[in-house]
Amino acid sequence: MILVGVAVAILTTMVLAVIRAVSGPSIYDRVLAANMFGTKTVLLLAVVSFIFGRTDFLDLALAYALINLVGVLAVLGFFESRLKAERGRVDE
Amino acid sequence: MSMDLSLHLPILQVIVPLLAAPLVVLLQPRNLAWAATVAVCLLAFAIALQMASRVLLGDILYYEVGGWRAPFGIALQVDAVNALLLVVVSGAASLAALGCRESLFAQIEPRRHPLFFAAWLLLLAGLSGMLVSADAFNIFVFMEISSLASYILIAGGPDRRALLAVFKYLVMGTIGATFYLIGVGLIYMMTGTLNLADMARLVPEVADQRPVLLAAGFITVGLALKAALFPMHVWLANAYMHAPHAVSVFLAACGTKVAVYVLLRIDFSLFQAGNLDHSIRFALFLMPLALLGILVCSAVAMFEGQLKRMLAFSSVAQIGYILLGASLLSEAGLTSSLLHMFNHALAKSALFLAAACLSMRFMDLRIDSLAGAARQMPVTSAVFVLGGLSLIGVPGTAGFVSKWVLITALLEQGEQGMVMVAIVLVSSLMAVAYVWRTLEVLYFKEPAGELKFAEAPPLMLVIAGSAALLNLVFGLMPAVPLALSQQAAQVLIGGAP
Amino acid sequence: MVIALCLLVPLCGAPLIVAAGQVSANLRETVTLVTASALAFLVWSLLPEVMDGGRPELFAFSLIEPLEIAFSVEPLGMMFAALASGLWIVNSIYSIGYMRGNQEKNQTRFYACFALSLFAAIGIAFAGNLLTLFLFYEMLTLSTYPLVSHKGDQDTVSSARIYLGVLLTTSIGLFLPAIIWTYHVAGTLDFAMGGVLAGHLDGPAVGLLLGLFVFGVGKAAMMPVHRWLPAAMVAPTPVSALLHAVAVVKAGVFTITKVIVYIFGVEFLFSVPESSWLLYAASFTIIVASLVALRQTNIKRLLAYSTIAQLSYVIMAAAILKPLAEIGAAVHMVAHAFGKITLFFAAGAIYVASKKTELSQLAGIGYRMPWTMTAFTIGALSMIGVPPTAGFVSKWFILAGAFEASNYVAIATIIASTVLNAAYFLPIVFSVWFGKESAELQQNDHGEAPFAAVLALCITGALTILFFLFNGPLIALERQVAAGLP
Amino acid sequence: MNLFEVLGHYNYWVFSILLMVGMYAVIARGNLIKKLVGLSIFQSAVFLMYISMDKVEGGTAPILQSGNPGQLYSNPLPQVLILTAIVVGVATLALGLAIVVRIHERYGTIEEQELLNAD
Amino acid sequence: MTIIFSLFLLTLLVIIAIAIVHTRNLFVCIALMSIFSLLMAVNFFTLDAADVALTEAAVGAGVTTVIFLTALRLTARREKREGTKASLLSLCVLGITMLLLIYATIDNPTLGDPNAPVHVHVAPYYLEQTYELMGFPNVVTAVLSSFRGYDTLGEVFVVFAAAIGVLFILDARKGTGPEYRPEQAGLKHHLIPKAVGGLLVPFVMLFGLYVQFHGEYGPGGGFQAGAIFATAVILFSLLEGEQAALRAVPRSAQMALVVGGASLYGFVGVLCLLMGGTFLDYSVLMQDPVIGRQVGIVAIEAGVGMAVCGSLLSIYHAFAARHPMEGRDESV
Repeated sequence: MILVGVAVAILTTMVLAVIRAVSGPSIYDRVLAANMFGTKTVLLLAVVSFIFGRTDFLDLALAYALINLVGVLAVLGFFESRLKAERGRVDE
Repeated sequence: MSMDLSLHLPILQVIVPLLAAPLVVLLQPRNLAWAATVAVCLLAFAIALQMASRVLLGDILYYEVGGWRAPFGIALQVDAVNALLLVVVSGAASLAALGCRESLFAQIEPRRHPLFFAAWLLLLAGLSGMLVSADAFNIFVFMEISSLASYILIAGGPDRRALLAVFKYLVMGTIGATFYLIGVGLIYMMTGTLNLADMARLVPEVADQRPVLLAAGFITVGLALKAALFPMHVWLANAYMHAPHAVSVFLAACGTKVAVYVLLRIDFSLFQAGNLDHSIRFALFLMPLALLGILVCSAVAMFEGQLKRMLAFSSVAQIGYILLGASLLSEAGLTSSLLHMFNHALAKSALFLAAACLSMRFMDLRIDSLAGAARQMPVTSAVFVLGGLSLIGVPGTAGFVSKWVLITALLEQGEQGMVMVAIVLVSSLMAVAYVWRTLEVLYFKEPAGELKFAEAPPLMLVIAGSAALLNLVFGLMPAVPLALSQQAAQVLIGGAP
Repeated sequence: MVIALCLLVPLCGAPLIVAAGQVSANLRETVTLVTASALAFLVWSLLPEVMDGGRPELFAFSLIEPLEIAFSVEPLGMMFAALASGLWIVNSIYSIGYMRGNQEKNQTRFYACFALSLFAAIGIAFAGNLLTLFLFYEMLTLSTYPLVSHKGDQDTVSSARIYLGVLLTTSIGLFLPAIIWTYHVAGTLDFAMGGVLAGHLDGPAVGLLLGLFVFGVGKAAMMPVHRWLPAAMVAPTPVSALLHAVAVVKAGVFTITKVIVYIFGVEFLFSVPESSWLLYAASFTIIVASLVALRQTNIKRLLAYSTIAQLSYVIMAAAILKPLAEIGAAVHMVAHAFGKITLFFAAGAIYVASKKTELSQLAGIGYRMPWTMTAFTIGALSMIGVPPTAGFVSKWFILAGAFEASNYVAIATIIASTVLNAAYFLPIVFSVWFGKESAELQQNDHGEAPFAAVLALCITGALTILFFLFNGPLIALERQVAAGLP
Repeated sequence: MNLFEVLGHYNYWVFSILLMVGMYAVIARGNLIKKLVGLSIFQSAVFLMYISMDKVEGGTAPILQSGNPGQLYSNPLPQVLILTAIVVGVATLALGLAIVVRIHERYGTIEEQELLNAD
Repeated sequence: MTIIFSLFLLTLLVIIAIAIVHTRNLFVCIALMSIFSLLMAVNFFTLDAADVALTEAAVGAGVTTVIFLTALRLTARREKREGTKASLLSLCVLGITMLLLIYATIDNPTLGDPNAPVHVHVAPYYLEQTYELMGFPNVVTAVLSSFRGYDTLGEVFVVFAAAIGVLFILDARKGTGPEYRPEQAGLKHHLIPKAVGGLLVPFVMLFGLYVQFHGEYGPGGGFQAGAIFATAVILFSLLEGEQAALRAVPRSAQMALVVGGASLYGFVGVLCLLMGGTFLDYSVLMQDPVIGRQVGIVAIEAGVGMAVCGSLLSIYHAFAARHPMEGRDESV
């Protein structure tokens, strides 16, 4: 039962993250929300595996965590190159 | 190690080109990739001929991949309905690869050859895979292989507009394939199986349920999109126009027909057998669109200034003929439909091969700029004449035979049929107009400058010439394709998948 | 066997002419003449057998059961083939003179297409069924297009387009549906004595089908599908001769006669009153075309309208549906061919020699070109139907047929049109011989056309007269068609 | 029809909605990347439909557990199909993006209207 | 239970989807897409589709996002305003279609109904026979690689086609244009990413191997492993820059992976055929059919993994190593 409670809590925070991601206003808000959403997903996955009694699926959560990291890094890399490109344009 | 390869023909038809594709990627020197591709295409052609000859004798080739019996595994089946099209597909691949050698070398940088030819083989494998498969989902997988491969091939076109054309094609093609996937999913939901024969057995029990009706709708619309049925043809004209010439030859001969095949096979075996109303709905959906397509696209072709676009619009009109025959739901109608797939492939490949030959000497394939080309390229022009005659349906050419069968089938329909015969004749007249317009420019218009005799390279000429002659051969001796089409029509009407 | 050769000779002649044309003009023309002679020899060698009632057949191959490409020689076709192949020789001789005299370009294409159109004409003549006939009919249209548009300038091309457009549209839009309809009701397309439609069709449908055939065969130039014929006047004169006398329009009326005799069957048509409109339509065309001809000022246009009228003679004769009239229809094809080819040759000769094209310029020309104008006069008389010319023979038969049928419309038409013919030909003949050359024309000093041209027109002029005297074999041949009619 | 039966179709409703949302982006949006995104959503909707049918109430993922002989398992087949379909979707997307990149390079824009005006 | 989760997650899904279509900032659009994918994956997970969830997460949320971002770098960031008339019309049409669809799905079997046709016809055979025939418990892997191994072969070739297609279209095989060489590519000058990320790369790879070889027993298999492995290399390239990544896994090696993987799969199939079975009938590979199947499945899963990894990498590099000014038309 406690697991269900936890699940509901996580779901609630997910909703909050989605609200932030959708409403913005700045891009950084959204990126942060996306990242946070990824984290919540990992948690939710773990909880759900316990609820369903399939703890052998916990490694899935691991995969999600890893992928989330790569996603964030890719976003950062994108900004980095954007920034450079814009700076480069100013220099010219 | 004693084994009988003839037992494995259906799978070989698919995996020979499929598995050759990655190997071709490794072949760097420029002629090698091409030569390997041609060899593989010819091998596939030989396999298709072998199977067609066995089907003609009444065999049905059945194959269970992985040794799992249907419906648990994936089954392949070659019968009269697909045997002829397999010959068309592999034949078109060989013809186009052989007959457009110089054109390909001129349009695709040698560095990109291995990738290009790998995609070529994938297209052949994908289309063959769709044809031999007796599993609804497996058809989707191979549909995607063929679609991706054709996107790649078309994107190889030199003009930047090729990119726009291919993007449009990609979007519409994906929507079409996804619709098909939805339809298959809905049927699977109601029957629990993916094997076509098994589905055909189970669908009648649930035929009146809404998901099945919905599935019929999704599958028909999805495949009609893939088949470029009017008015879902908007992707086709520019795609054929801007594709490399060799690709136009290949796709025009068989690209959309495979989708038509899937449509007919699924519709006749799954829906019409189980639901009486369905056949009426099917006919009511297809017939007006087919007729409109015939008229509108022929008319557009009459006023089209670009040679290849004109031919592309004519292709859409021809798809109309094919589906008009099918929408009659009679044996004669289906015979004409299947036969026309074969005959139109002959005519269009000859015409596009001629266009490829013309492109070797004329930078610009606008019809107006080809003035007097017949003096410079008499053989090419003769090929164009023969292909054009076949497209019009002049007696003695292949195009006539299928049109005649179609008209006979239409006349069986009584008064309504008479009107459709009139439409077919009017559109033939339009075909005369657009073919003639080109011929007149080729033969009788004074060229801007002095033109010397300068034909296309010999290999291209020989292949284009033989494609044109095939139109005559099958116009005068249509017995074999006709027999296969009749068998196929019986199979389809019989409802057996 | 001979049939196959008859088809192969002109078909192979075309590429040979092209090949020879690469070498020299003389060789090319030799090849043309040899081909023409060989063809004529082969065709005429069939004549005895057909005269004896034989029907040589050639089965080429079957397209779709029961459609086949097959050939069969019967009297009408025999006559048409003999006429076309014989006149080809004369026409070739004439062409050599005309084309060289005019220094035309693209002569090789001209001769090659000529051979092809003869191939098509022979195919039409020997066709054993409607499908084969249709195939060669279309081939004839296509192979004559390059000839009509020979000059290649803007006017010519647009006129040639009218030619092609009318012929193709009518054949595909009307003729082909008629064939399909026939096949649908009769189940066969073979030509058979007595027709194939009897018992399968009745009432207005017969009239409608007949209409599809008559107007579908645009080459027969029934009004209102005659527009192509005046338009085709832009062609060089040998081509006009081909169109008017040798092959094209003859193919049209031949097809209609053949359809009436072998598809509908004369007896069957006779029993269906709805089909009688054809006679009236033909009469209408005869009268109107003659009236239009009366107003023409250009020689070739006048001849074109005269042809339209004469063609409808054939159709009207066939539509009288009496044995004598059927013979008259066949004979008129030949008679008109001789007369009209002479007239065209003469018109062409005048053009080559003096570049004159208008009637008004012809005054007094008879003394400059006596041979040409003599032949012209013979041709004109034949058109009117004055003995001793070929035209008289055929008109006689038609008139006899009309009396036999007590068909007063036909009789009146023949009489009226004869008067009209006389009204537009006699003034020309008169002014040619007795008119006075205007002053400005006198400076244009010229004599006869090149020898080859004059030779050709003399031959045809002589033939026009000879036919009056020696028409027995032809009539005997055509009696076979009429045999057994009521 | 009780509440659970109605809610039991919720997945299919969402499937319909997503399908049309994706389609809307493809049809009505002029930006080519946006179109591809729409296509992606469109395909995801189908994945959802397939996966929704594999569920068995009380079942678990079809990885057999040796300890529980009576355990119900969900249907593995739609999962296999969707595994394939996901990969197909990504492949199409990658190809589409490559084309969009080339279009941007050769036209300087990826807005449909501007592209149409360009040629 | 499942329904509750579904209600929650699917509603979020719809909201996100609408937001994705609504936003004009393409970058935001991609960020939301990754949320969309994650949500989808969780949904799949709650619907008992663990393997699909893993794939969706790895491929959908991971690799797709990265590829989208690299493509975005080469194109535009914002969507421009477009005409509203057409969109309004299509909105109406699509709305009506949607209602029709919803109406039509009323006959669908209820979610989780064990008596639905899908659960009683073919599926039970797989569930009952897999252990006996294959000797391992993951039915999804069994169906994927053996019962419907032919589909999977096709799928590998779809990925192959995508790889050669991207290379062909971007023509990146030999690096024709100016190679993208910004001086400070990568994030290695930022301390935290470098420390954390660098540490993670080997672990991600290890995890990929685990997913590859544990696929018969738990969720995973060639696809997921290939995607995760590719993710690891992409991570490396994000940290150390394109050049370093291309040095580590050169283009030729990527191509070799693609070609090798696809060929390996085909080779196994043909081998079965040559040894007397039908195509892809692994049971003939060994004396014992069960062992034979296991060997065959391990081999083809390896092929799948190689091909997917190689393809995703070559696609990624084709985009990422491209200079934004490369291949421009002079006219533009």
